[in-house]
Amino acid sequence: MKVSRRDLLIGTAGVTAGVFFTPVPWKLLGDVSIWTQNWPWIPQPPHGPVETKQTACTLCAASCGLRVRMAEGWPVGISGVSTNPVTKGALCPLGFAAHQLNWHPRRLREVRHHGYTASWTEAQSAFEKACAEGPVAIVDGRPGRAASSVLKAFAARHKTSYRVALSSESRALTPYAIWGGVPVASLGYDLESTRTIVSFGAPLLDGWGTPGRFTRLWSERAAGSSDPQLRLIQIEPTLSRTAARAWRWYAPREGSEGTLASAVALVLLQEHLVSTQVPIPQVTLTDAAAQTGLSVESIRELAHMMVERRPVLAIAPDINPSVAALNVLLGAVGKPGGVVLRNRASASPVPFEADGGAYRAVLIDSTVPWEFVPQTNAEVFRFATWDGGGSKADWLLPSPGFLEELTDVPTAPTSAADTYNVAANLVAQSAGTISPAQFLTKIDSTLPDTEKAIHSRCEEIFKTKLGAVYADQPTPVKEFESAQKMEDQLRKGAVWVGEAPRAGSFHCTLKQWPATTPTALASDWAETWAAPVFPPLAAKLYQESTLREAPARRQA
Amino acid sequence: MRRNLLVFLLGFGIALIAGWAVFPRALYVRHSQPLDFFHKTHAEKSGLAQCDSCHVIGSDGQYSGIPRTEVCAGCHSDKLGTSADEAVLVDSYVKPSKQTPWLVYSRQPANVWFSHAIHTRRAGLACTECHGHYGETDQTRIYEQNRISGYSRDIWGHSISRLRRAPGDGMKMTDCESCHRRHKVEVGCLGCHQ
Amino acid sequence: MIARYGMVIDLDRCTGCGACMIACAAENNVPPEPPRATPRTGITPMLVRALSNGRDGADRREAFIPITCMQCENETPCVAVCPQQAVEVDKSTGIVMQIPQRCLGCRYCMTACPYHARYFNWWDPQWPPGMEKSLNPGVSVRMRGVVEKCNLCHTRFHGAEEKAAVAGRKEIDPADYIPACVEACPTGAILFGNLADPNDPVTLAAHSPDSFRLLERIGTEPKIHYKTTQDWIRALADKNANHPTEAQHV
Amino acid sequence: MSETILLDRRWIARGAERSSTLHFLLWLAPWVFLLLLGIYAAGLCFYYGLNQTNMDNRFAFGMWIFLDLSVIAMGAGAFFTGFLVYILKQNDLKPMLNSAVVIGLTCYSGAVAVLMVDVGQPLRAWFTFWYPNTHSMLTEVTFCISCYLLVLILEYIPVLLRNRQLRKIPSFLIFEHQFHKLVPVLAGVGTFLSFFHQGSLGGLYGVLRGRPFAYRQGFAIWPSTFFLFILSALAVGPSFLMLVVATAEKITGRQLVQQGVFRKLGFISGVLLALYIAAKAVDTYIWLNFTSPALGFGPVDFYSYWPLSSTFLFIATVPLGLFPAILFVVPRTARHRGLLLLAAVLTCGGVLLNRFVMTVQTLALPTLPFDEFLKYTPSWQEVATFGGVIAYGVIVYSLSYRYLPLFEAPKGEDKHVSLG
Repeated sequence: MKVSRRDLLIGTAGVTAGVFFTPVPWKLLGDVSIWTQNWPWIPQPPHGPVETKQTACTLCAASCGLRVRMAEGWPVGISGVSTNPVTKGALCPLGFAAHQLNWHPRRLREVRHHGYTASWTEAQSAFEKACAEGPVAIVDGRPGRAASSVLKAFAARHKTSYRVALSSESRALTPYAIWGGVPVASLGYDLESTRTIVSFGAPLLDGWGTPGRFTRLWSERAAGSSDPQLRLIQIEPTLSRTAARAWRWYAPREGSEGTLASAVALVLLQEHLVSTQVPIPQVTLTDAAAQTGLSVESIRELAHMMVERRPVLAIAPDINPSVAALNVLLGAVGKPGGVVLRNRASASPVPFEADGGAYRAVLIDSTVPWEFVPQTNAEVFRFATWDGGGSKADWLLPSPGFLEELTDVPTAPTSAADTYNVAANLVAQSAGTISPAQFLTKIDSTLPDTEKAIHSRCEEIFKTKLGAVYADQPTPVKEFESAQKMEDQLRKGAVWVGEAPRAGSFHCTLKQWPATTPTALASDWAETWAAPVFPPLAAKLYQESTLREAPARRQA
Repeated sequence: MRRNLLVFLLGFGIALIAGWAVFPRALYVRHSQPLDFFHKTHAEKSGLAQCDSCHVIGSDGQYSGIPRTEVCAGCHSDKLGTSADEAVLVDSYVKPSKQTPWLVYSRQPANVWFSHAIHTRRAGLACTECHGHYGETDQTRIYEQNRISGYSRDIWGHSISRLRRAPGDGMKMTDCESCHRRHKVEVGCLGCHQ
Repeated sequence: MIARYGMVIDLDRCTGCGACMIACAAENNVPPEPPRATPRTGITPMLVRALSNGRDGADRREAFIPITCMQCENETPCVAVCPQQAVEVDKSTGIVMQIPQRCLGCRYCMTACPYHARYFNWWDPQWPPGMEKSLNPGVSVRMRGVVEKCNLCHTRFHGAEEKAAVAGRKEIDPADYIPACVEACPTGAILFGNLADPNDPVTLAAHSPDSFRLLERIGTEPKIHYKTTQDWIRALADKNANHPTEAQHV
Repeated sequence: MSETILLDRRWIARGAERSSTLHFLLWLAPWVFLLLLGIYAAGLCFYYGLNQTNMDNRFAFGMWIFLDLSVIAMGAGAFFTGFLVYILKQNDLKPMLNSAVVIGLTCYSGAVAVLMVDVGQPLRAWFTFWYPNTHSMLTEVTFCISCYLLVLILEYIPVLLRNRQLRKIPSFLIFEHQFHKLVPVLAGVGTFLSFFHQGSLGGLYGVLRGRPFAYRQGFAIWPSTFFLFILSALAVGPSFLMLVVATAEKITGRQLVQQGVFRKLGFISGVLLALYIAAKAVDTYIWLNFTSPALGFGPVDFYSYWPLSSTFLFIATVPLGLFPAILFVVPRTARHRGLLLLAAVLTCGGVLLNRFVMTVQTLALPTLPFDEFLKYTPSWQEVATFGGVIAYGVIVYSLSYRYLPLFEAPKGEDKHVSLG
């Protein structure tokens, strides 16, 4: 029988009708919808149980305690450690997305020489050549680490000089170090026992020092009260976050903070508001008023306010001798609630600027902030984990990423008490990365190794029998039966905190009142943050909330 | 007119056959596991009779799922027996301490949160209620994956019509819901979604 | 026990650092911004916004206000409008939840929300190569074309429940359930707890004279309260409550 | 060429005079281009997602929703004319019927198409039918619109079957003949459905208590906008129908319907428009003095922003409301064809403006005390899709006009059979 066109039509009609009595259309409809819920090009989070590890943050010198959640061997979440006596569970905002940093597009993964890919052997031979020709300087961003001792040892054995790049916070402390003849690395602020803090533009609530230390203090004793236990007086040209939250805000002209400090000192001396005797500042109130743009009355008012509730402490964001001198006048040096000398002695490091950069080569450690650009025509070997862009370095050497290397975190620059953390390598070191210490050890295998250095630090602390180790609950050092036991605790993320500094441990004497130097602009932690890049999330959120202008080079 | 009816029914029949017999086979792609594993053997020979001798629930309530290679290595640090799969396990997973890429029959999508702890400890359900008696078999099933949604066939269940299903066959949301209804446990969407 | 989870956010303690935003986004697998994103197309389940009294110079005052889903209790605007039940108020926790996998992306709920606390996924979520390894296993990644919002880190509630189940407890331990933003706040400005429990600190704080809620007159009974002793903030926030006709803009 | 002409001619109703094929193709060409452009833009949105538009989290609805609300209001002519003819037996309006159906069909199918582009997950849109939330106005809209679209398609079938070639198939002819008896029923069903979705489209915004500018009290579950939208749709439907037919007459250069039909439609439009304006006035008064102050918002919060200030309210009500209503109703002006059409244009403009205010201004206004007034400009993709829908309408209408006897009124049922 022959099939007509009509048959075909009717047959098709039959098929069409029949299909609706099969699972085909319905199942397809469902599965396609499920497909849209699990699009193959959308990344899936890792599976498997989550374990929590504790460690210390190494992204800057603040030594915050980190609680890291790990899945399938990768960090998948970060939060603070509430049992950490210094940070009390707080972190800087960037810390919460820090586990993304290792995959940042700007991550350095290969040696680069003048912008071109090079090999480690080339870099090594180049550096060896430089060492042979000498002189060479090694710049450390965070002195006092186990790794620093490796750098130091190399310097000692190869006639190269070991230098440090001081953070703005440490620089602010240098005047006291000079006047008191003590190492700047052992100085800190006893914020906990002071009752009035006068900040000359220091971003106290915005990443200054160890985040969490002051913010917690402020929220407990200052926030939201018209007559707080802790008075925060912010002196800053613009209404910064700290200024917006301060108890009082004074807005002098840009760079006139030093003058204001001297003027206030003058008032204190003239009106005998302080007992201490120091050389009279060479400034008149009218000049000061003219320079700062504040009225003479408000300068007086400020002076009176300072001595109303003592102890009082003045803090500058960067080196500012006048502010330091004001502290001396206020008796805020070497006393509780002032600038204090910590118990553990530390060597006083030589800043890089000390000898005008006449070097054949400079090796810059990965802890040195990206902003640090040596004014020298030496051959620069820069270790870094991320490429912050616009680097003048001849060699860019990729170093291990966040949580990728075993290192230790010594006391934070502004801390009042000595602390010690060990940061374990929670994730494997990325291929092709070498830390400065590893690099130098390749050249000289007789150098001490970081792990041993950490071990000896722990033994050292154990011998002093001072302070306590804070894990979930604190354990006094003397209660540990062995240094190893204590080290294991520290390696698991516990923090050692030493005794509070003794009062009167040091004092400063002023020969004459320092000349007022224009202060550097206050920098919030967006600047002090060590990595030259923001975690992509942070960059995104600050852009979308228009809360903070992330510097262009920090964009994800 | 009669001829028309016949032709129509012919087309209708073709559609039915294609839809019910051919379509289900075409929809799923079949994968075999990286190596054979026999629950029965492990239960009898090595006394791992209880499910939770390998599939454990941690003290914080987290469920281990299929044991990691470290667990297997507890016994299989060296080859036990001569089977080819034994060699595969030891040489390519235990020795280099890599995880075995098991295909999980009852894997739910990322937006589903299912707590073994709550269902076994608090509700006291038996594993077999959802997983059937696979744990007592001595064969390794083929893993069937839906070509479109990428789900394991166990989610929809093996009968394409979802009628007359064996217990534990099918792990769709409707199955969870009906069980919850049976046990009068009311949870909102967020109870099981994340 | 039926819980009613809520917050009291102390605006006097908020320094606008943004830790809550970042912790929230990291916890909830929010993707980094695509190149063409604008401040109005991003995903910010927790968003800190700046307030000011509109003056200049020494009289200028600034403050910061974290905006998240207000977890409206009464006539929850987004729930009623969703055509396919992708939004629901969770009976046992009072959390207003959103299931992106059910959502068809009509965005009606976004127009309904007076707090602008709902966000649409305008882009496919993409991370720099390898970064997907850092995603939180507890939260599924949302696909392009759906709406999402804060669900009070409900994953952490799951964790707490699981713990309770293993410990043989019926109720969760409050210490086990703390949303990421609360945990992250360096000044402890965010108080989180169960508003149904009269002795919970959050309940007490919510009833203090200093505390208020946004757009209270609309009558959605938000479970997110704010707290301040500064009059200008209060005046600004209560603008609609007090002088309905006097418009003042920041 | 000559072949195609013959082919083309064979499809045109016998005796009906139509422009040459070439002319027709030239007329279609630009519209086809516009349609293709629109399809391309929509394709971009499907492939890359809605980041192709300029909508954002704060302007979650944009130009497309405005388009949907507008075209559906314009399409109201379809059900309303059907209602007038079949239910109220206004047989002199019959010649308008087919056009009304075609317009309705294009408007509704266009709206649905755009909605599919507008949602982020079109492949999951059917969830609304599977897991409907009965409290949502949008559910009501979705159900009614899709059902009514079905009705319109059914109503279109008999018109389609009157094509010269299709008539040749006897079974079709019989089918059409039988089907015709069904049409009044369809008209009734259509009217019912339309009433609901026209209303719920208004309710869509009226229920938003989070948007005091749009929020209205009402009766039972329906806010006042529900009824206002029905009324305004009823008013604008005939006007738009009138405009389309008038345009067709202008282009084809022949009179398609008697002047009387226009006047009648105009009169209906005018009366309803007047009613609408009155209702709107009362509503606005209640809203400004009671509803919105209760939510803590006053006129200043709504009308202190240029350009969307109170002038819009005025324009929409007086020059685009009362004025055309008068033109329609007063016999002296209504007799004048030009004024009649002018009134129709104004009416459409007024309703368009009202829909614009409801959709766009609502979202532009701040709600939080520290919000700003927002601005939004559609991206070219949005505009192109918009244009595509319009082009689609023109094309469908042109084709229908050319190949189907839209205006050649059927002279008694028997005619059909004999024609075969």
